[in-house]
Amino acid sequence: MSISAILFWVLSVAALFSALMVVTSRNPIHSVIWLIVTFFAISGHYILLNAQFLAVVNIIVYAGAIMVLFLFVIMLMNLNKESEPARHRWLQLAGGVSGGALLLVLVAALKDTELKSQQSLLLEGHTGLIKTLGQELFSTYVIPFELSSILFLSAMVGAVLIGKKD
Amino acid sequence: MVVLLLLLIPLIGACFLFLYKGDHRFVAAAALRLSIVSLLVMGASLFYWNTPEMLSFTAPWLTTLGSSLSLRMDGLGTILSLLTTTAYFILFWYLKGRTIERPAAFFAWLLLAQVGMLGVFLAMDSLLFYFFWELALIPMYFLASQWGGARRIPVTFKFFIYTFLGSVFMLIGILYLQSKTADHSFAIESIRRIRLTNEQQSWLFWLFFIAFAIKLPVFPFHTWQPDTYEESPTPVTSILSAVMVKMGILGLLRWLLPLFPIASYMWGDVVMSLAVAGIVYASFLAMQQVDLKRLIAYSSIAHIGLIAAGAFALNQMAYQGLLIQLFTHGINILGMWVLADIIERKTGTRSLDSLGGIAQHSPTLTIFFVIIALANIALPLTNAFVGEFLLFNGILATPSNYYWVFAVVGGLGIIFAAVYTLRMIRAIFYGQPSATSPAPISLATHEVGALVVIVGLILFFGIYPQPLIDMTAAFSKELFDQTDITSLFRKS
Amino acid sequence: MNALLVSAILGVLLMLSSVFIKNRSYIHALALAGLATLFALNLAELNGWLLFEIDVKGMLRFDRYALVMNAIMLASLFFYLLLSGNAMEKVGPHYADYLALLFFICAGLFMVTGYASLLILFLGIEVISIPLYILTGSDKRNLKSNEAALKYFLLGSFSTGLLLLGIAFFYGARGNFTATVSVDPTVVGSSLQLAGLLLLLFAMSFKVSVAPFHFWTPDVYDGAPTVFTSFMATIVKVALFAAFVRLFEDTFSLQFSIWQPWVAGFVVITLLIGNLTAVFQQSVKRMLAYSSIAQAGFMLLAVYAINGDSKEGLLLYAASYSLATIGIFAVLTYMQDYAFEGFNGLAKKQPLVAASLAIFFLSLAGIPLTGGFLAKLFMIKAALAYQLWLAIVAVIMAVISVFYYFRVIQAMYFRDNTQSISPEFPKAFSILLLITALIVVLLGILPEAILGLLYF
Amino acid sequence: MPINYYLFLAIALFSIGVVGVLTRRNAIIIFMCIELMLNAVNLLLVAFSKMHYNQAAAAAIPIANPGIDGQLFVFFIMVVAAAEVSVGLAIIVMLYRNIHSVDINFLNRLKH
Amino acid sequence: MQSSFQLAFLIPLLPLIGFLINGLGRNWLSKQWSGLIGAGTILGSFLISLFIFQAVKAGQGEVISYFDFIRMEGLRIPFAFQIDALSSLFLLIITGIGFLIHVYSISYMHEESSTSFARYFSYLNLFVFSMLLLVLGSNYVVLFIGWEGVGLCSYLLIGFWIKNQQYTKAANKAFIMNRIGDLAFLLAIFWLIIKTGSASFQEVFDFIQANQGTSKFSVTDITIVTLLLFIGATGKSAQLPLYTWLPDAMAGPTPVSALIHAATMVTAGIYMIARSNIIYSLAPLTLSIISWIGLATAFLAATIALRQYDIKKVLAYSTVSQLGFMFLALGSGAYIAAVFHVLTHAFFKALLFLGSGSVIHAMGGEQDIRKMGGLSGKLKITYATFLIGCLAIAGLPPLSGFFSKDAILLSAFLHQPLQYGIALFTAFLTAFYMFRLLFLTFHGSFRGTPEQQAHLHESPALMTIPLVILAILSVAGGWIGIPAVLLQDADWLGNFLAPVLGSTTHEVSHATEWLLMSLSVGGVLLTIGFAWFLFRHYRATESRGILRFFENKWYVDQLYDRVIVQPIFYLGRILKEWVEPRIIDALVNGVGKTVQLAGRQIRFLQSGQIGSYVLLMVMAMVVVLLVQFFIRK
Repeated sequence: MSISAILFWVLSVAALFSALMVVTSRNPIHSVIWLIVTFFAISGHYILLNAQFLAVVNIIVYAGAIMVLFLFVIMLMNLNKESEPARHRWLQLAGGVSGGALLLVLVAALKDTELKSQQSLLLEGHTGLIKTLGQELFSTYVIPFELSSILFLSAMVGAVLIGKKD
Repeated sequence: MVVLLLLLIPLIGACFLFLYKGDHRFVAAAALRLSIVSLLVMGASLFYWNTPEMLSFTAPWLTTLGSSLSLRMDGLGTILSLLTTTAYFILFWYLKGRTIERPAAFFAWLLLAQVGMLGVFLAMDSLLFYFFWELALIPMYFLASQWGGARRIPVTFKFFIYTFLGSVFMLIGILYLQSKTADHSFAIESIRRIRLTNEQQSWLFWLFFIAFAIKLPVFPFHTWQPDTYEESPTPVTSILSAVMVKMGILGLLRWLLPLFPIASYMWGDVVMSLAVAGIVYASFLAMQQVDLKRLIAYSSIAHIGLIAAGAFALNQMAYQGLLIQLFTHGINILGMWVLADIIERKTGTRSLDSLGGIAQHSPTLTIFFVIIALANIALPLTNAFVGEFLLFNGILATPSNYYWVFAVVGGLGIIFAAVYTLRMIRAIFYGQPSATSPAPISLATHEVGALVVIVGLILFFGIYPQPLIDMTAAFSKELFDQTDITSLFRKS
Repeated sequence: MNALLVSAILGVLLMLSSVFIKNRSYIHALALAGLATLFALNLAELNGWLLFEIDVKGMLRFDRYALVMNAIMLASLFFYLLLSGNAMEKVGPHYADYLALLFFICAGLFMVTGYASLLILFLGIEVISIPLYILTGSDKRNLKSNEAALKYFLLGSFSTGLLLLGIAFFYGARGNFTATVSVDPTVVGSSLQLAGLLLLLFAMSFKVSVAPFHFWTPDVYDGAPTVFTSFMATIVKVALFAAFVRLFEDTFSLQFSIWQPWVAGFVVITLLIGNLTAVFQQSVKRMLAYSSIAQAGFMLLAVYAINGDSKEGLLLYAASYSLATIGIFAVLTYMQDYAFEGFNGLAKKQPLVAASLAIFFLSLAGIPLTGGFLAKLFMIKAALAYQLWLAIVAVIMAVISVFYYFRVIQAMYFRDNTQSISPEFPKAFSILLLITALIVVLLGILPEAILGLLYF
Repeated sequence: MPINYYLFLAIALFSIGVVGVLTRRNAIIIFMCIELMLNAVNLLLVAFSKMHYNQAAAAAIPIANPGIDGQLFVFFIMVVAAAEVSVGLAIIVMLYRNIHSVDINFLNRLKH
Repeated sequence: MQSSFQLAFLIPLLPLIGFLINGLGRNWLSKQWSGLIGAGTILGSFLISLFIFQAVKAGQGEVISYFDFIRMEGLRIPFAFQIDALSSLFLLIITGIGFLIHVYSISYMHEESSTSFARYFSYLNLFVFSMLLLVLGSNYVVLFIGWEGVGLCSYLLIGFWIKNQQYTKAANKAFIMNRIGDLAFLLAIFWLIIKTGSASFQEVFDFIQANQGTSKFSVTDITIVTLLLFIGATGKSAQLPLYTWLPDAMAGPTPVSALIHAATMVTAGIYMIARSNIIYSLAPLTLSIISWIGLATAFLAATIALRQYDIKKVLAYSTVSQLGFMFLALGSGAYIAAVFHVLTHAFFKALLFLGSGSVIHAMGGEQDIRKMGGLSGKLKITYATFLIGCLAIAGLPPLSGFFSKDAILLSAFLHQPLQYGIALFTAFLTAFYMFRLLFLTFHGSFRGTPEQQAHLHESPALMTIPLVILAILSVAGGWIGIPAVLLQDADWLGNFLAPVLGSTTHEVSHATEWLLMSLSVGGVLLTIGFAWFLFRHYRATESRGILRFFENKWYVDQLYDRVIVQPIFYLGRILKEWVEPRIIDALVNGVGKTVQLAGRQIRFLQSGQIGSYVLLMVMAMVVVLLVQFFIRK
């Protein structure tokens, strides 16, 4: 087993475990923490997949900015205890079963799918480099890039509109 | 051109009246004048403007869909337009002195309904036909629901939704036919050119038939009708019953039979069974009614059953009788409703139990009633006789193995009609005057006038029906050629 | 392209306008003028005149259909602003912000009608959704509005997840995000693409409130401020339908036989649930929410039957359905409460408003000589090319819709007002409403006015 | 590693997110689960990006920067997610101000 | 065309004009004028009929066409009159007796108000018009028009006293029972039109004679048509099973009973079958059915008449019975005998009815013979004429009834001896109940109230003159058809009608004829004696056994009520209360209700909970994916 394979398995198990913990933790704070762990694990995968820039952005934006925001809101609302009453037993069961069924169906459906390349060759190519990405982003993807500014504008207006006390 | 004029006169009148909020006298007089103008135009189209160019009109409309504003007055259209204009004239004359709440709207809706009905009678484009079909329905719904009786809202809604349900099936049929035409057109000529398999004819037949069966109504699709007739204001009922019902028959004659002759033959037994069963069934119920309007309503179902059976007799005699009956039934039933309205308004009741003895002090009304009621049961020398005579004759000649069953069971209707009609006359007019009608019922001049016109038409066409036959002979011949089963089977 | 960029600029302008302009009617006028400009620019583009020559690098593609659809949406929006501008003021103090968000949404609408890459579709949907979450919750003190906003947000984000998973599968199969048909044999039959197709189908169904992904619709439409419900239920929905059609017409045309039965199934379920549930509602607003689901079922026939009829029908549907619904909601904003009884006897007090409303409801029910009828006619005709039974189900459901639409007509015309209060409508509003109604009728009589744009 | 593994991993993460949405009552947690779903998609996209790169490299298809689309898409997803989070949390906070709870079971004024 | 035939259109037209004048001017005309117009127009018709009769006697009949009633492809029904021996004879009967009854009515109805007096005469005129149309029509359709017209007038006249709901009920019954027959008649006409393409007598008969037995007109066709026509006739001519309306029809004014329910309308059935004799001659099965039905009716009605106490009811049942005799004749193929009996019966039955009217008039409206008795003293003319009538109907020579009844009995004898026996017995019964009536009414002692006794008086001249004229006719009317056995070449009627009805030559020895005649005359005389013995002095007796059965009219009315009327009524009730609202309408409403119910249930899917929404969505997704990937593959 190569080092990359070991890393893959470790990261995968970590991601899955921490994701499960996000879902099962009673305490919201714990959920946030576990989610951050998940993001780190995913970032690890990004690095394995040669997407260095994304790995970094993921940690900065997601694990850093976004999750801190979550944490902040939870703290603000004083939800840092195991306050959430459990859902109805059968509803939980139905939810779990449905989610599981979705997983099974998708996995079963795509199990034999014809992938264009079976193996992911690690640490090869320069796709994930910031330079390549930047060049592409500001040439081919300049239109979506500009359009996403509308998204931010509206999100900004919206957040102010909603958050403002009047 | 004249066909367009027939539609435009009431349309303009309706628009004018919708905008005009005036007093009753003016509105009623204006409506009456409009109806006279319509009648005159109709008369002119019979005698002076009867060239093919004058009697048809085509203009492009909805061209992307393959439709056009195509109107033509053939024999069927003529007799029905004549009925419509005559019935409106009689009704408006009768209503002249009547106080109605919001008269402008009332007459405007009625005129709008006239546009719709005339459109149905004249349209030669299936989509246009459907448009007018619904256009006639909406005003009737508003009329019945706004000016009707206590249970009007649920009852007329049932009427509306039932009829609407039927018509959407027809719409599917129309769309299907259009998709099969060579030039993707809704025009009747294009549709006629389609060669349909027997199976296609079969299900298209039912799509169309349900629409017409509900409109007519044919047993067992009739349950909206007595309630609606009862709850609608009687002038509206009279139009519903005298003119609007004819839309269904027109549908049978112009669209169903010629387009799907083989299916009409295949399903003829089923339909005729329903029709004659309806005659007996409705007659039984008519015998049991105590409400005058309900009684007339059920009697109308029985008459319609006969007409429907005649349509599926698939021979020229029946068609000819049916075409005459279109006019005569309209006039007679209109007379019945006018009389029912007079009785209800002047005595305050329409229950047979509380009426009685009117003949004692109001002989004129009695005479009108007896003549019109007897015309309604097709006594010889009244106008309905010839129609029913030919109809029954045609039913006995129907190309079905059960022709004699249909003729005999349908014929029972003749007997039952006498039973309930005489019962009605006896309950209302004979015996000692009841508490509700102690005083003589006086008729205003315009009321007598309207009734005299009706009676005049009854007797004239009862003694000399030939004009009606001549008017429709060509159409019945053409229809028979299109639906002649023996030649159809020989061809295929 | 013209309209897309300018609407974004207009959004910014309006966002800033509240700082400089204190009088709301000026802001309103500015918005209307902006809309008129957009409309003019869109028409100009229809005639081949572009404001900016931009290399879109295959991200956008404004074809004739998209531009006509945009024109219809802009016209609807114009009437919307005219009729409902007043009601927007009542929602909260941020009048200019609401308008700014509307224009941002507009940009999103143009993105989804003219996308050529799934990325733009995704961005467009988000540009539409995020401001809508906010507008839904804009009545901040109203718990229903809050609740609707959160529901909409959570469910909307969930569906975004589905959309993205679908796009990811799609990418896995194809290697790019171009929304065109791929004839590569390894792509056509791949189960990755199939899974992506289905997930996209679910996500788009969610956005246009097609059952069984419609659950957010009644609650959100009901809870949102009426004036914004009107916008969401009409223009937004129409644009998303255009996107839906474009996605399945272009990108997945080779898988037609796979997805068509599913769409048929969705049509049936949507029509059933929408119509049947609407029958039993006590509030006109909620009834309209369900009716919009039912109408979505009809519009979905355009996806089902991707053909000339269905596309023309969708245009007519867009115009007639939007105008009628906007008109009804505009009247609703004047009502005390949304119960059916509130409409009792309206015909006697406000004949113009009642007549207009009657026309709107008749159009929604698909009664001939209204735009709604022709729209339904096209849809049924389109469906009839494939399945008779689907057409029959559709028309039966149209009949059922009469059950609830006519309740309002019955209340207005056939019942008497038992309450002392009756809503007051400004004269200008009544006349404007009537004009809208006449346009709806005109659409039913001369649909060429709109369909002609497609061909000339 | 086989790309299939990444596929299954992403689906698994996605499903866990779905299960979270289904089983939790706290609106913030639900939102976090949705973020988890988005991240699963991101992972999948990156994996596919790698796959397409490999394929292009193996087949020597002359495309500039093969597989870069996927990574850029991830970038846009992050952008959108950030915007969504700002609005979403604003809505949750607004709700909390009004009902002092973020329990979605209490959101049942709108039904039937 | 015979010049006098050109006036033929006036024959029905005059009564029609009378009807219109009396009908429209009823509020303005005095009684004198009404009566004058009513009777005068009939007199005019009678005179023209005489002219025409003369012309027919001189030469052949003719068909005069006026206009086309129905003209379409494949069918032409002209409005045309056929003038020949049969119709001209009937014209005379109708207008002649009609005129007498009109005259009689002027006096009889004098107590009515002038409006209802005019109404009465307008109805009578309309009746005569219809009856004339019936016999003049040259095709079945015109015949049918008159046929229905007389039904209508009968309805109007039976219910003439509209205040009395019992009377109007009887009127309804008459009309409806007639309609039952009419339906069969109509079906027969349709059958003929479909098979032969025409409804004109001449064309139909020619066609059938040419094509009988072929596929164009098979034996079955003939049987069906003749049977249907006969059913039509049973309605109008009050035969089994449709006879019960006629006794009830006595609710009308007595002259009406005389005119309609004795002399004219009820003979329409006979006329029609006689007119169609060419078809009937080809249908032996139908003829035998007709003869048996006629005989059964004659016997049944005679037995009922034995125990009736209403003077008009007795006469009514006697009418039914005599009509039965006529049908027996028809069924035996003796059309001339039947028509002969129509003629003589018209005389003596009109006489009897008018006489009874005179009695009722004198008794102040009393019709129960148990309350009469001994009237012969006060009502001399009435008594004398009534006696002549009774003798005539009993069939004593040389009165008219003898000859016609003898002809019928003879034909029955030749046809089927068993029928002859029953017919002879029925003839004895006739004599018995008629003389019972006579004795109870005019003999014995008066049994009414003192006021009635004081009021007793002979009727005025306007009433008695018609009685006398009819009495003379009843005596002499039979002399136009004296059989050869009595007087050679005296059968003028037979010769006259032969072109239409065919000549009847009997292959029977004179000795047999003499035997038969003496048998019947002797039997009748014995019966009269027996009646004299029994009813000279009336004693009230309780009917027992079979007599009670007769008194209650064989319970036929009750039977019809139980078997037909009540079931129809209850079926109607069930349909109205049950089938219509609970089945048909419930099905229709059920659809609406189902929609509502479904709406009510489905809306609970919308639980308001985000969790359940997502759950449902995920489940839907799983299902779709599952089906797509693992089932549809």
